[in-house]
Amino acid sequence: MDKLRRILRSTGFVNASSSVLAILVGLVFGFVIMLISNPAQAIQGFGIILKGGFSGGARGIGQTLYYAIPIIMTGLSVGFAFKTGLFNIGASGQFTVGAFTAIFIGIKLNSLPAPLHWIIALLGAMLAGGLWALIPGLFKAYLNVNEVISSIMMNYIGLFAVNYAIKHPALKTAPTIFDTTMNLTSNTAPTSILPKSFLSYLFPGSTVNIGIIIAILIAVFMYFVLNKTTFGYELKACGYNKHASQYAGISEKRSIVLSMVIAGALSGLGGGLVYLSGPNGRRYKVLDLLLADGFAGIPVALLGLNNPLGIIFAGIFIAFITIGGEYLQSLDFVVEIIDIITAAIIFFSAFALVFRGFIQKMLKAEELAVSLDDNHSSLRRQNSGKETGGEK
Amino acid sequence: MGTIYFLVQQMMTFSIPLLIVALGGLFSERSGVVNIALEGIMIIGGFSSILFINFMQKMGVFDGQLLLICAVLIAVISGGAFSLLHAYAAINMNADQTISGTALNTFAPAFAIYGARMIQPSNVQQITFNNTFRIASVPLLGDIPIIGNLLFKQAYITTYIGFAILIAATILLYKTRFGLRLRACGEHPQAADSVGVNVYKMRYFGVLISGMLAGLGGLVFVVPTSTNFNATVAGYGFLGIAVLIFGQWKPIRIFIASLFFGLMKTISSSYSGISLLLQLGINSYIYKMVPYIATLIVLAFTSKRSQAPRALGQPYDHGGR
Amino acid sequence: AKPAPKGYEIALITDLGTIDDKSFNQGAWEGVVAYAKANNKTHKYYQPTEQSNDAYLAQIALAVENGAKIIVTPGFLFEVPIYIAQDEFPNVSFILLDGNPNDGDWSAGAPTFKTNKNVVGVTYAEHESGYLAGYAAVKDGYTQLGFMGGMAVPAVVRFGYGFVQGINDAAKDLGVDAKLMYHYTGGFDATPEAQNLAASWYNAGTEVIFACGGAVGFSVFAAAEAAGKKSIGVDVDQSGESETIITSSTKSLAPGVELLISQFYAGKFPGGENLVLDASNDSVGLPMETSRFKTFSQADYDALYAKLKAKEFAIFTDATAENAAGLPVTNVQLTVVE
Amino acid sequence: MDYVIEMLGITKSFPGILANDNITLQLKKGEIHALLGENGAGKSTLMSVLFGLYKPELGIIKKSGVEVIIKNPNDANELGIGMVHQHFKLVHNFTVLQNIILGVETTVRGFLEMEAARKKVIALSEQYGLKVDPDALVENITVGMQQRVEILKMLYRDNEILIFDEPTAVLTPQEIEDLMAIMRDLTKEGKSILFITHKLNEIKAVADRCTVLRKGKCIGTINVQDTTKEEMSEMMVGRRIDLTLDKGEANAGEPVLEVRNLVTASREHGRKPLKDISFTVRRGEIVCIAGIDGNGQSELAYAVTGLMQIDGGQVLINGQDVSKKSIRARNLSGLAHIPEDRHKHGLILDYTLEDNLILKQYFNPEYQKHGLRLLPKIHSYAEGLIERFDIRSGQGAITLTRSMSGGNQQKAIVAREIDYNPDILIAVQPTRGLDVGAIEYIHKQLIAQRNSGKAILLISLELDEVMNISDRILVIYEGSIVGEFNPKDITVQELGLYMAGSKAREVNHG
Ligand SMILES: Nc1ncnc2c1ncn2[C@@H]1O[C@H](COP(=O)(O)OP(=O)(O)OP(=O)(O)O)[C@@H](O)[C@H]1O
Ligand SMILES: Nc1ncnc2c1ncn2[C@@H]1O[C@H](COP(=O)(O)OP(=O)(O)OP(=O)(O)O)[C@@H](O)[C@H]1O
Ligand SMILES: [Mg+2]
Ligand SMILES: [Mg+2]
Repeated sequence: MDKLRRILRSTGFVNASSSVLAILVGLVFGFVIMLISNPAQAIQGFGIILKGGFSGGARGIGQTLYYAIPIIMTGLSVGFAFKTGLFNIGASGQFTVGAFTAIFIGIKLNSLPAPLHWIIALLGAMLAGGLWALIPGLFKAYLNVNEVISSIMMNYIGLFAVNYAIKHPALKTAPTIFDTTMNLTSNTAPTSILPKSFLSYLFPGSTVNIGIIIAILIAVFMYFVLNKTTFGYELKACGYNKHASQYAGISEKRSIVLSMVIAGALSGLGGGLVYLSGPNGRRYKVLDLLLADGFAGIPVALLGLNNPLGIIFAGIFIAFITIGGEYLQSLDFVVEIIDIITAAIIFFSAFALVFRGFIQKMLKAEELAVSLDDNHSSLRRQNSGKETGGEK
Repeated sequence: MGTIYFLVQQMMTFSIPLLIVALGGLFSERSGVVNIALEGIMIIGGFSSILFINFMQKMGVFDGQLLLICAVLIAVISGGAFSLLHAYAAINMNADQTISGTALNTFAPAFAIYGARMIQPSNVQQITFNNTFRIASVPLLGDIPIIGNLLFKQAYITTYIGFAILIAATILLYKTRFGLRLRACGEHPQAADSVGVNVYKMRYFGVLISGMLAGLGGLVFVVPTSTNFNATVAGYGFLGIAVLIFGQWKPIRIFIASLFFGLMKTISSSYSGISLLLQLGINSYIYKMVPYIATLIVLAFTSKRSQAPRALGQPYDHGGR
Repeated sequence: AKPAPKGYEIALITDLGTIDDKSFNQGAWEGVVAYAKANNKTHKYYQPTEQSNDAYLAQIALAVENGAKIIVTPGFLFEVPIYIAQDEFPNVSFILLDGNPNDGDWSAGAPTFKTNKNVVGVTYAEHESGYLAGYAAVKDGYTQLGFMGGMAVPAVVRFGYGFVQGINDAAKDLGVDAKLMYHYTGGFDATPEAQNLAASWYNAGTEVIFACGGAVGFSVFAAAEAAGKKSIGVDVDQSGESETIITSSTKSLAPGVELLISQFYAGKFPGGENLVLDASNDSVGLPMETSRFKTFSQADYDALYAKLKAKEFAIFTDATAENAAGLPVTNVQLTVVE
Repeated sequence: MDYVIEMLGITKSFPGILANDNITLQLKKGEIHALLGENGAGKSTLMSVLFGLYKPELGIIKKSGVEVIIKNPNDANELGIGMVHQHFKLVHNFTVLQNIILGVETTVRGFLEMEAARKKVIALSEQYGLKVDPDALVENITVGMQQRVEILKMLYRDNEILIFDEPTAVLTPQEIEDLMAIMRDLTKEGKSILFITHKLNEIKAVADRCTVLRKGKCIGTINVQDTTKEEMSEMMVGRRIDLTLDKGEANAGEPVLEVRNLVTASREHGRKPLKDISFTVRRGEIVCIAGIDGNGQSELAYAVTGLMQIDGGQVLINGQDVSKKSIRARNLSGLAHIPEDRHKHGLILDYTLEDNLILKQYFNPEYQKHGLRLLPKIHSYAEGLIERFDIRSGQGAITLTRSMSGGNQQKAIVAREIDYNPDILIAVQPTRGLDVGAIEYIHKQLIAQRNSGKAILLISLELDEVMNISDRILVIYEGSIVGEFNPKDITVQELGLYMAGSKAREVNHG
């Protein structure tokens, strides 16, 4: 009983339940929109959304996990930077250069054997993403350039640089990267493709591969770094209060640069994971448009309260209802209803303070009374202390 | 000379929407509220005003400059109304301003597509319009040598609205009671409060004006460059934020920043029509990167001292100290 | 149990674009709608969540689950998914536009092609259509032209190469030299950048631009209107979109799709075939009734079309050269903007 | 009686503290009425109530005999009440003129009317000798001039009742003289002034009457003419609380902290320059820097601990020059620091209590191995400190620090820094906001440290504290050390005179 109470009182639980409350309110909001726009099918449609990835059976669940991979990674990237006091709006560019590097290695270094090939490709993606974020990091730490604007610039530079590189004559030698007939990058070598491993038995017919395992492991690792290492402790300290960190002897510049680089590496790895999914997965399209995956990371991070473990769930949840949206096409609904619901959920999660207060009230009605009492008695004690002090 | 006229005329298609949107952001941020929702608000403004133009043109009610001016009003009203969601979350609920801004950015394109599909009889997401708004040459003014060619040919009324907003914003911010109070709220809300300024109210106005201008920016962005609206403003809301920061939260510097950025964009996208640049034989992707790289370089030299409003992003708590 | 819907017999799945792109997808969808409305059939379109073979297959599966009997898939990106789906759903018929089913494995130099009885692969001779537009434009008196493609996908490239040759041939006939600016914008969206690019060409003297990339056209039309210059539309008759459009380089999307669907219901589905729709079966061309030519007449057009039909000469295709700059032209001063 | 303002039975509490307890204050028309009391006595709170910033739980306010309700500063303004806040409320990037008119702007056809305002400001500034440049940016002018701006703000609004909250704390002696003259002029105009200060001779110089607060209670109101400074200070401090510690004789050993000719310039707004400060703290002694708020104490602490750059001189720890060393290096060479601003420097409010308790030691091999934090060890270490220092909180070591009361936050910092076992502990107002018991405990800890051979530099505003636990007292005034005393040889009253700058004595270093 006491243990239960402790769990109920923990901030983690209160935060999570306020997110759940935001999700509920967001879903209700979505339902209302559905009722207004198409009352006849609203209930059935809402059912499909709630069923989400389950609608497609094992395959659907597999696809849910597959779609969760990039948004978990960019969500981690954005969330990690937030934790350390930085707004990484440059996940898109980092994701893109990561994707390119993975594809490049996946195609060009085709003499490498299987596990080594994709591992190197992923490491390359991380490195590229990290380097891409290094610039805003250095600019912020040493030149006081707002990281928001420099990351926005780096998004576009990354996009164009990658498209330039893909089409560059120097890379035309076989095996070529660019499939001119499709305006896509070529398929990467089979040795570079992430194995599906046991997941192909669990989720037959699905694209999901060990990328999801890697993403989850990385999230757990980030949780670990943030919460269990001195390094994470320093980074978070700078994010929460740079003056106090300075007071404690932590170098702020170093923290800024490192956090940006790590955030970039996470996005870059996301790009690598997605584009090494084999012939049935995505291929990079040479299009002058910022990749949405980077921006999709922002709501995922916020919904996950910037907590790496929360981001796993937020990513899977968003993927889950996105698949629900896909199935919603069986009815006369527009898939964008899913984005509307997501937006509503995020909007209501901004009311976390209110929700938290509400939940705390619900949970600790009796404890609150106790603590109030405590307050009063301490007030009394202090006053009486003063009086005795005065009379002596 | 012709090339210069052309570049200046074209520059407006980039600079004016960026200017208007960044000035919008200026009002919100000067009041102390971060507004990353500019992108979303632009989409809502573009959506509702283009839908309005589409309806009016289809029903043949009226057209031309009068229609554009009415559309401007629609864009302003819808953008302003939409931004109130952000204001409510940020000001009344003391919410994290990034979260509510992100929510609006997620909502807007989805709503624009959903709305277009639900409202339009054709069920399509694009909203088309006929561009009957271009002014080949402004009467009288267009005949002025040089200036006429630079500013009064192949122009849109929205360009002049953009300039008017720049002037109005500068005056409003620096020459009126409202501006003085608004700026005080973004720098030191406790000081403003102590002399009887209602910080909550001023911040509401700040966000509202930013919504109105960003909504207008959505319309101004679409009209000269396309003949339909497809639920996107191609990241120009985020670029507007970049211009705002680049301009260090000051109207004139924002104007310069938007001209700089617009010029860079114009050169990068129209170099193939300029024989001098075309002959250099540089790949178009390099040109595409130029505006962003140039901005980074300029920032590196100008950011030593940030002029961000001191209370930016901090929820104001009356009675706190 | 969910109330079994009647289902949707005719399905169309887009490759990430929407059905209202005013060109390719929309043309195909109009064919579906035209048949379905006339024959009172249920119909529906689906949009995949991402661009990948699995996502396309998922939509195919969803369409089948919803009762699709015939599925139209516009876009060469469906080549591999249809290759797989034709075996997976033997009782469903597929119309693949712009491609032929294959396994997408180019490692041996070329993929394995296979078209089952339940599939028709349709490709268009876009180069013929582009040729007509280029030829007609030069004959009509334009000597400074531009080609602005969207992404460099095969169909767009074919339109472009044909356009180049059409210009070249007409210029040769007239004994003039034509100028051509040639560029792919890298996207299918209307953007200020695209508008600006078109405007810069017009400003530098270009008289007419062939806008060959979905919504990119809207930017070109906007620039043409501003500059008082001309443009050429693509895929479908776009004359209604702008007064500046002198003609459109079309391929018969809607009629072709409608025809194939009606053949399917009539039990005459040409399954197993890979059709090439070209001038010989009147599937490409210029809509002369709505064209705004000054001198180029219906008679001129008919004469040219007859030659094309008779295949009197070969036209550049995407196989001719990897890059437009490599096209063998004689009377065109070709500037390829990379 | 002709009272312009009467505050009757005002009671105002904050969580855990009764800041004003049934206070009555009556202000006569045309008088200068001083408000005297120690730090935290409730003076600012009472004035904030009058100015509409706080709403009292009990009590009423009368203006010229009529009960009024003051809900916000606007109401106060309308009643002719103006206030110069202890912490100036000026917008840094506004001009002087803009700051003055903010809130009461006049407009012509919608535009700000600056010319008439400028004329009025210039006229006022001439009339009262308040020299300001109306077009200077506030961030570029001196603190003294900023205060003149605050005064002009009130005059501009034609306020009749003027509240000055510790106006002299930040002024130079000459500026103080000027201010006194201005205040007298103002009362001649019929304005009434409420004047908060810690400096008795200022009260003697200008005030007619004086109300004394102690720990939130009103002790009484006296006529300044009829009361000596000593009497007033006794009213303020009260009889000595029985906190006398039997600390025994200091047993000063070799020097640990040596500060030599330390100089800093005032770069930032509100920073006091330090002028050639030298002193030494030895093992086994507690040296106390006494002084009135804002005479350079904070800057001294920042300079010694490395939070602020110095412009000249040296800081030595154990004989090693650390003036160019990083903060981490200084800490490692044996320096601990209880910072003045606990929210800015002392704590990471979004960290748990245990994470804050480990803030200076998280990298020690004892609490991490290969970069992995040894959480159980950290936890038990924190629990130990919590137990020993009686740090109270909702969930013990895992409480979010933000949710803790200020006093317990302070205890956490003190525990952390004392347990750091430093050679030299810089304690800046270590007992701020603590209750009597806790103060006593911390004092005992400090003395225990000293007895075990540590050096302690205590910077405090509380005279009691200074007198009770220091072995030597250095008085700081205007960025210079103006006197050195043995607490046994000096009375509180006398010390106060040095602190207020009315006395100075040669200092013999260390
Ligand atoms: N939120 C708070 N909770 C508890 N105590 C507080 C809080 N804010 C201020 N204090 C304490 O209130 C007392 C007086 O408050 P005030 O703001 O007048 O301080 P101050 O005069 O600025 O202090 P100083 O002048 O010494 O810097 C100080 O002892 C301060 O530590
Ligand atoms: N906003 C607040 N929240 C919590 N406690 C407060 C607040 N303001 C003041 N206090 C408390 O009320 C008490 C009185 O503070 P006040 O600021 O009135 O003191 P003061 O007499 O002005 O002190 P000083 O001489 O330092 O200016 C202090 O103990 C402080 O902790
Ligand atoms: Mg004080
Ligand atoms: Mg005070």
